[in-house]
Amino acid sequence: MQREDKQLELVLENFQSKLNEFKAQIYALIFKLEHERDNVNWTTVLDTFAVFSTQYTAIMKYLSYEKLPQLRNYSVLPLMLNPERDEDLARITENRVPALSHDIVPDFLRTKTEPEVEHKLMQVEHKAGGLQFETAQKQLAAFNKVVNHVLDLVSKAREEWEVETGARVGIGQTSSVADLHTLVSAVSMGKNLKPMVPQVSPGGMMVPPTGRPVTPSMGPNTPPMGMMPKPPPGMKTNVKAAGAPHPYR
Amino acid sequence: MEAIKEAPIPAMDSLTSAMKNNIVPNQEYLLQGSVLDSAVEVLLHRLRGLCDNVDSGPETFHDHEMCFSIRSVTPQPLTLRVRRAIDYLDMPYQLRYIGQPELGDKSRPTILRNSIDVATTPTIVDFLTEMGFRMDFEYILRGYMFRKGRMKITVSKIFKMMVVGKPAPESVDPISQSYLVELSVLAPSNQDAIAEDMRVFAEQLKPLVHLEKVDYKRLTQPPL
Amino acid sequence: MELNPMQVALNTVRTLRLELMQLIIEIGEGVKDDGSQTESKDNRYMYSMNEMVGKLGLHMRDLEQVVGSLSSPPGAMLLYNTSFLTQESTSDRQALYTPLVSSHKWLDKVHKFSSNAVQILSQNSLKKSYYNSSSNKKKRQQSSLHNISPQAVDVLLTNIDRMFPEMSITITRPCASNVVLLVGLSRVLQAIISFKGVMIEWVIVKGFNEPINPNSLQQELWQESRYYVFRKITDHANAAMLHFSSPTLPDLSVRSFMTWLNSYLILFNSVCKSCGNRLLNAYPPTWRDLRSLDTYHYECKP
Amino acid sequence: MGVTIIQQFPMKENRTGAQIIEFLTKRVNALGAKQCGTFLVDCETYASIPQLGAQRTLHVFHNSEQPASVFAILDNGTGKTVPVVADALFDLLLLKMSSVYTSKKSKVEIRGPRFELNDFVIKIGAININHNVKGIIVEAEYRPCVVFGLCWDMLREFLQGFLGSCVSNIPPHYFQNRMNDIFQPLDTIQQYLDHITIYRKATGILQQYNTNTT
Repeated sequence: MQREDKQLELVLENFQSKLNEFKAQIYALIFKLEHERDNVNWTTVLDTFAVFSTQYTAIMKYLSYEKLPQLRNYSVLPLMLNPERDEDLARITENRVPALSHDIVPDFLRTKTEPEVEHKLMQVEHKAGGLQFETAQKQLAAFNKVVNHVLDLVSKAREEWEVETGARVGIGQTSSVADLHTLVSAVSMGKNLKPMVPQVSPGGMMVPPTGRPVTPSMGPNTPPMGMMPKPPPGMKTNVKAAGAPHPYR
Repeated sequence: MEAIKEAPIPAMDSLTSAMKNNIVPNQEYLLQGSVLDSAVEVLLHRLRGLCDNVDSGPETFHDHEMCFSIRSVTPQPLTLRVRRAIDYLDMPYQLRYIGQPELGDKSRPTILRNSIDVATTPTIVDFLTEMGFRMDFEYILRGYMFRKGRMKITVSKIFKMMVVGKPAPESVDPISQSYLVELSVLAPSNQDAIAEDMRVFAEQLKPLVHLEKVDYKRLTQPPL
Repeated sequence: MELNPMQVALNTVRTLRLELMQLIIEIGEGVKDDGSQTESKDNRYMYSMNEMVGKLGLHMRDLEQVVGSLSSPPGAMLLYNTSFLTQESTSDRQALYTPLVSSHKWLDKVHKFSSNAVQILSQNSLKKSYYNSSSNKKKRQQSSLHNISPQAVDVLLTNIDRMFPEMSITITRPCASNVVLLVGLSRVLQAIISFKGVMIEWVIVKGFNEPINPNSLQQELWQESRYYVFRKITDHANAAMLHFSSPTLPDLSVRSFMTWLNSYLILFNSVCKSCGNRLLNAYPPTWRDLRSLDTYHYECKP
Repeated sequence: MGVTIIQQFPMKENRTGAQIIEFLTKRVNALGAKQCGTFLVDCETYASIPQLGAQRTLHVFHNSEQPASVFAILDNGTGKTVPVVADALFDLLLLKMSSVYTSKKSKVEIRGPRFELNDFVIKIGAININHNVKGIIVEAEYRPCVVFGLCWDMLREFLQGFLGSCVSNIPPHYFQNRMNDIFQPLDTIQQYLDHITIYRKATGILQQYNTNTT
């Protein structure tokens, strides 16, 4: 008995984590729809739905795994309905269900589909069952034909397009990694940007800007924030030097 | 007696509640790349096709950026950037804090860094100087800006200033033969979904421009 | 009857055309066979042809004579606003030009009559005071208020602009040739004045710090100021505009209105002539005496 | 944004701040003004750490009249002050500077009712320094006018109308060089700073006096 309980707990935990993952994905979609309504295109939405569908199948598969205890054998019973707001419940459900009232219980604890939906489903199933084998075969063949045709068209277009892009590869190099690094280090750390102010080093000679840092501010070769291994010996004086007149002033 | 408006909330309190609700845009998702001068026209053309502001044409900008830093007891200086438009003198100045770029692992498509953007009056330069900040370096950016949804794409040329504090066109010098291409989104925390969109967009610019996560730490090491 | 030479010329052309047409018809029909006369058909045909050609020649000479006496037309007519009628695209309005011209004619006539009447009446006035009927000066008045060349309006307004150093005037023509004026009065107020010809039609006054989009002044005309004091001044300005309005001396009326508006330069730092205070019911003295330009609160005005 | 001047109203010995505000509210209501909400101006002061050399003071203000702005005024210790107006996110930036500029933990708040009378806005606020009421401040704004020099006389007459003789005939010191400038929201804040400094000095002396005697 104890073992079974433990197993059940484990299963539920797994199940919950899967559901949470699923929920996060749905959240992301809703967020996108709310914030970028104008720029969402149907392909991405379709992709997301495809992901949803696989998730859903995965969950269903997990549930139908033989060794799992049959969840359907357990039932959830509402012991008490309460129209008052229940803070705990609201917190658990992230403010979606403020109270376990008569209003929502039939919807949330439903184990069967709504009669209306059920009826519709029956109708469809009935229709499918009543179909003649030969007619079905025929329709299938026709549909296959159409799909194959479309597939042909698409693959042809793709071939053409690939030839075109293949031709364009020959343009040659359009970007350079070295340049990128120059630019990024200039913008982020000011490399090569610090002006060549003649500075007298202790030796009394002019120091090019690529040399050791002499300005009290960050030198070009000083590792940037976060990488400073330990303060260089000149650190202490640097702090004081902040009060000294600066070349910019 | 008419209805009295709610009493004003202290600014700090409203800011904290805004932070809690994750509506303060304090993070920047960033991808960077570069394009050679010879290919920039092709890139601009492609961006015009991809981005939202097609009818008005690309928006040009001409900015002057100054990087200020201050040292405190900690070894790490605090760095702030001030940016102003040279072509529009009545625009507010932009004061910006940029935090450590986080590369993250392979699964994260973009660099993520803290960023606080504040519009201010032009007195900010004097203000920072008097506060004890000092200017580390400055440069000029000139280029084009595009928009695609929440994404911002800038294609800019970086110029070095030959004369301190004087961004005159005759006294600037391009620092490389390439344009810097940046794709960025400023967003509140925990909106990682946008990063995926950025990756897809960057994919569309290949092979013209490779937008990537530039590792800042590697850049500081001298070339071997 | 002395007909307009143009009319005569047109008539001659018409007869000439008619005859030529007849000749051509005749030629087209060829030799007719009426069978009654013994004379050769060909002869008769030839005869009638001759006659017709002769007549043609005669009329041709007439035409040349009449055309010779015509003076060359006096250049392109200035149509001003009416020229925009050609741009009307709805078909039922394209015929508007003719009624418009005749209504303008009538208007001009009414104007002429009324100004004559003013002259006559003013001479026989019952006023005991001395009246200066400087009729000579009035000769140069414009014949109409509604159809004045934009250049003339521009000249008038730029002259006014020069009169008041504290006033800056921007002329815009958002709708055809009628002027909408944006007036800035130092750092006190802004006014939008809409003109028809040289007549002021509407005035709105706003604060110096209220945003006005100079590219859509005609919309701004309907937007009230957000400040009470300028709404009040807007009312006063429209009253003053009506007071100064004078159909016989339109440019004087504009000039006096602008002088009056210029007196608001001291809106915020003036004392009411009557009560000696600056504020009354939280308003500064918003009313100006129309002649002396003395400052009063609206409630204190004499 | 119109011209605003700020006026202190003397505290009476036997009256609390709330009572004075009520008393002034009655007077303002008698003029015909209507109450439109309340207002809040707050000021936080930061000081530079000693390592930076000369002590600099940074005052950061918020005004409920300009809710999206932060006003910062820096005093570099040698008499030069530099003001900056920025977006609300400036507060977040200040947190980043906390290693260099530390809060002096003396929060000043001025809050009270806000009235409108035609184009005038009147605010009557109690000035709280560390949650102690130190005085009463009256702010009067005349919104249609943007140049102090043009409407000072009128504002003075207006203030004297309900505050009485405590309003001086001489324009506030702050405006002496700014008579003909266009009025900015920052000018209001600068005046608040002047008044706060006066109160702080007064309390500082008082505290000193108290500590000396005890």
